Amino acid sequence: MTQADNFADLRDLYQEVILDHGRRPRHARRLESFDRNARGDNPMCGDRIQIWVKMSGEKIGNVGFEARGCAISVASADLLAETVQGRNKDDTKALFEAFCTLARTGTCPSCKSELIESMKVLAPLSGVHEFPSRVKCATLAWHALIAALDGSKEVSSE
Amino acid sequence: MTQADNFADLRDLYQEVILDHGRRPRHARRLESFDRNARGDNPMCGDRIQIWVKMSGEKIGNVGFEARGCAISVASADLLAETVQGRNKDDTKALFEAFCTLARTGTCPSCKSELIESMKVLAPLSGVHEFPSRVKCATLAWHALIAALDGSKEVSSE
Amino acid sequence: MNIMTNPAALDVDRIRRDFPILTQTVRGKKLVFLDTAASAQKPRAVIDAMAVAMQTQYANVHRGLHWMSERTTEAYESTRDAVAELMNANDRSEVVFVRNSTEAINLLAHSYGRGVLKPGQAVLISGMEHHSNIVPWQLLRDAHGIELRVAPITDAGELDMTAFESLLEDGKVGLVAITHMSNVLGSVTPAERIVSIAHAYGAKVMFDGSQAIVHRKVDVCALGCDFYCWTGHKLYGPTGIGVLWGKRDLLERMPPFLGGGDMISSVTYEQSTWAAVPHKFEAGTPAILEGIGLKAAIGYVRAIGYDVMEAHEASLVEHALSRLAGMDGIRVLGNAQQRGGVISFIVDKAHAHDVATLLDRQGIAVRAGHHCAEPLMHRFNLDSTARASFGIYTTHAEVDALVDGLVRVREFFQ
Amino acid sequence: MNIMTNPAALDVDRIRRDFPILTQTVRGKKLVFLDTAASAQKPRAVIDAMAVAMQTQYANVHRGLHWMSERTTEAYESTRDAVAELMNANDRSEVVFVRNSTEAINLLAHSYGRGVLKPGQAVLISGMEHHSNIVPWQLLRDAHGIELRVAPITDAGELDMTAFESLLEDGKVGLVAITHMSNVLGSVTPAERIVSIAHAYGAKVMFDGSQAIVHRKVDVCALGCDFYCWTGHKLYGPTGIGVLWGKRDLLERMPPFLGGGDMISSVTYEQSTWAAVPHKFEAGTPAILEGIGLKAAIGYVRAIGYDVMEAHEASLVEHALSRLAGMDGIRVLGNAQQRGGVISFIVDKAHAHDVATLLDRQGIAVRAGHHCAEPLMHRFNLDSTARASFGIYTTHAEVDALVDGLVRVREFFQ
Ligand SMILES: Cc1ncc(COP(=O)(O)O)c(C=O)c1O
Ligand SMILES: Cc1ncc(COP(=O)(O)O)c(C=O)c1O
Repeated sequence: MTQADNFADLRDLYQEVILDHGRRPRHARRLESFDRNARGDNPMCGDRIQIWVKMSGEKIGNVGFEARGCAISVASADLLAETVQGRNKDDTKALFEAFCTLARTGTCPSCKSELIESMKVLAPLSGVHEFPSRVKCATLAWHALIAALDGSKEVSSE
Repeated sequence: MTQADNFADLRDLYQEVILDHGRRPRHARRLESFDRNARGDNPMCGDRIQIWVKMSGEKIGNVGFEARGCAISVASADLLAETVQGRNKDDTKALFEAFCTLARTGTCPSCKSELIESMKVLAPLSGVHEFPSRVKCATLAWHALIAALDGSKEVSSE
Repeated sequence: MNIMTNPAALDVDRIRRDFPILTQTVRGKKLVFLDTAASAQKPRAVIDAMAVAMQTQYANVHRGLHWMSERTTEAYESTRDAVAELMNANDRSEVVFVRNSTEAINLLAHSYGRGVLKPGQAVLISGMEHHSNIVPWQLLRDAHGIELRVAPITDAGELDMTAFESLLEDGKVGLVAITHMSNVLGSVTPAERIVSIAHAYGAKVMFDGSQAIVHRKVDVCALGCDFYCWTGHKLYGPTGIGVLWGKRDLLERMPPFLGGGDMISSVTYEQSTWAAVPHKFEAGTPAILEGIGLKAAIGYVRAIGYDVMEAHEASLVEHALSRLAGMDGIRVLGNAQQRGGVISFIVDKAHAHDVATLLDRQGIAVRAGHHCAEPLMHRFNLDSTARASFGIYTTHAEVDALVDGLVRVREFFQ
Repeated sequence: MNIMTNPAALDVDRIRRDFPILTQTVRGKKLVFLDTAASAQKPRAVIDAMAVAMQTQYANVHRGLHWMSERTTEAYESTRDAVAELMNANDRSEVVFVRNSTEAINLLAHSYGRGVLKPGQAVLISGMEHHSNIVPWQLLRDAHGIELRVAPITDAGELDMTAFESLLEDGKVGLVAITHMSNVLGSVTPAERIVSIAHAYGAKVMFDGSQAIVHRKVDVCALGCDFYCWTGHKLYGPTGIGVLWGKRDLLERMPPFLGGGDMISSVTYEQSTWAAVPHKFEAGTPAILEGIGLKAAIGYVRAIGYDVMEAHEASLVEHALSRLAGMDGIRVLGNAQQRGGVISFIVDKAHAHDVATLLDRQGIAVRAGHHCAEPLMHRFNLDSTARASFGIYTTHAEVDALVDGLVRVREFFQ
């Protein structure tokens, strides 16, 4: 293999945006002040995420996280933070559902129109659907976020 | 099938002498007075035998038994009673070993000459070697007898 | 796929072609295999599924991030869906894989028995249980102070429902553990009534369905029971795999049984936490190939259909009972109203073992002994019986062969 | 049969032809299967043995008086002889069949732990155990007041023998339960020394040989240990069967674990009595087909010979370690003097899961995660590693493919 190797075969899962967010997450920090928080564990592989949420009224103001895990899980947490700002709980759950469908199947044909923009941001993660064992990496942060919004402290994705 | 059926195919195991001793055992009785006794169980099939031994000096004087079991086990107990009279413990054990070989393999090539006569009496049981699960039926009484001579009260043939 | 349209007319010849072993000869005679209740023969679908997995698609499951492991995990886990569907379970997570019925009942006796039941409570079994549904409860009784009660059965080999109910009346019974079909008498127990009476007195119900699921459609929702177990090798599947189904909330309340890999959430020396059900109960590398084989067996059985199988067996049983009834010196044990394809009998002047051996000499395989049900034998003052049991591949001609064989046995022993 | 005369020169190409799965492609690439420590692939001998049994010679064992049952019993029970011979056990009755190593250790924890050890005594494990050799002892500790001690390991991934001995000094340790070879580090523990020290302090020793027996000749008499367990699917055999070997007098002192058919001598409601060892520990219909498959696996392995296998693996490990040592940003975990064909490593800037997935994309199957050894991960301040493991069918070219694959992973994650 050489520098000229363009990694086309590896890019179906690890698109540039994932590598970038995985390497340099924008939101990987514990929030000083927050209203909700939760922890997510994936016992099968040892991934762990902590998530903090600052609300602004009924809506999500800001999200920060600390993750111990693979590029997929870190990038997914980071993209989550970028797409949930300004959403209320129901909106967030709708996006969560849509994202889970995307991660499991590669597409989300029945996505509500108001989610389309966010789903475009999340789309680079759609490649995980070919790697069933990595779907949980992509959804762990989301499970933790929903747990935080629901007032649970812990969630285990199995 | 008809009365003319000569049962040749069934006689390899159930020779006439076995059917006869199985049906009308000569020694199937509890001894009034005895020196040794023991019980043998075959838990796999539920066979059970009790055996009583009256010694005459160092030698076996008389043997009686009560058996709950199949024709093979009853016939074997009865033939045992016929062949061990007058033997001391060591002789009986030698006969026991020879009989076990016969039951397992169908022959006993290295039988000591002083056993030959008794082995002829026991020979009708040699057919069990073709039916491995029935070998224990044939040897149960013998195990019980040896246990009785050794002073154990119970033996389980498995 | 439904092979038949007329449920009464299973195409047995066609079925038999799916079971390669049935063309074997035994002691020079055509094999007449009437020991299916002990373990069923395997159709080609099962044999192939296991062989193909080993040839093309195998790795350890659950933890692999690589293709072989992911595909094998999918194949193995899809058996859980197939089982849930077969039993009409609400949720695939209610399906726990075990080695066999025996392990299922031991799991329950350990985890529910020691973890949920309290000393002073009782477990109620019946007078026609397999040792597998007696001994685990004795061990529980002796270790944990749980009383063991036994509901008697009638001379017809049916559960005595009045006695059954009265044993529940003091409210101490926490669990009824009872067979859904006797492996000796063939009697099918009145499962819905058992459940409604037990529940009325606050007891949970586990059915030992080892025999029942081979002969009857089992719908755990319709039965309303709390646990149900069975064993793969009797349902035309491989050895080494069985099922404990349990209601999810009950499984969640139960502590784990075996500890190890796959059943944990996290492990430190101080403390470990458990995975969610069903994995909490599945420690170590599971019976992967056997799971794959079991799925094929379930698919095979469902393609034939329980209605067809039941009708076929009913007609075999009717035929056998009427022919045996016409024979001198043969007595069939029990005559329950509801019964499956298992018939125990004794022969005058011939011990059951001799009967079995003489039949075997003619190529006919029946079982003889206490059938792992000694207390039931004692109930009928017996030590052993001979037992013929039928499967989907059993023919009327084989029943006739049994009867002919028994005529010879009778003659032989005069 | 001994395939080779020169132990260093296993004919891998010839071996590979015995494993049909190795010709598969994965994601369009040739399969490079480096996950054998999780579960090994199956040679045709095993696949055929199981299929042929199902096609020609199958029935339930131990209780049948008919031909099929007798022949199947012989086939199944002859596996016990094969295992006894493989391990150089004194007596076939010392071989107990279980589902896997996990069940073997749980059996021991229940039966020896609750039945023989007394509250206040301790069990000593090491810092490099699989969860299967941790959690059962935790459950014992919590239920029965047995202390759990952990002997630390060194940075090289070897057992700290000084610390080990000092943990035995107060004489409270009744049982040392320790791996014979780490599934993460590949380290082989000094079994004879462990036994002689433990015995000097009055402790019995069980080895978890799940990995060791795949790579080394195991001779329980020479080791002098008291119990030894392993799992069939890692030794090229089927899933669903494993072995607990124990010294006969110890097994005889242990109460039964699971209750049910086959493990009893007699059953009444008041009291049951137990069969002799090993049957006392084998309740219910055993893994018959798996036993038959395991015998084929043992035959296969013995025909190649442990000396040949060990030499082959040593040369693979040497090659892999030297190539990995030459790579920037790759760190191998542990460097024990004595090691088998298992290598764990971490890659700079790339999480182990990403490494595994990127390798998988190139057809290379490695494992990534905590390998059911979380406490060991913590010992090295890690959450996960990638792990490549070798079998008799692994080639040097596959090791090179791994290294090339890792070069790409490194580049990909810069
Ligand atoms: C060292 C060790 N112990 C125990 C086990 C458990 O084996 P099994 O899952 O077959 O019970 C394994 C394999 O997973 C292992 O590598
Ligand atoms: C009614 C009943 N229960 C339990 C069992 C035990 O099944 P297994 O031996 O597969 O555990 C059997 C079969 O032997 C059975 O017929």
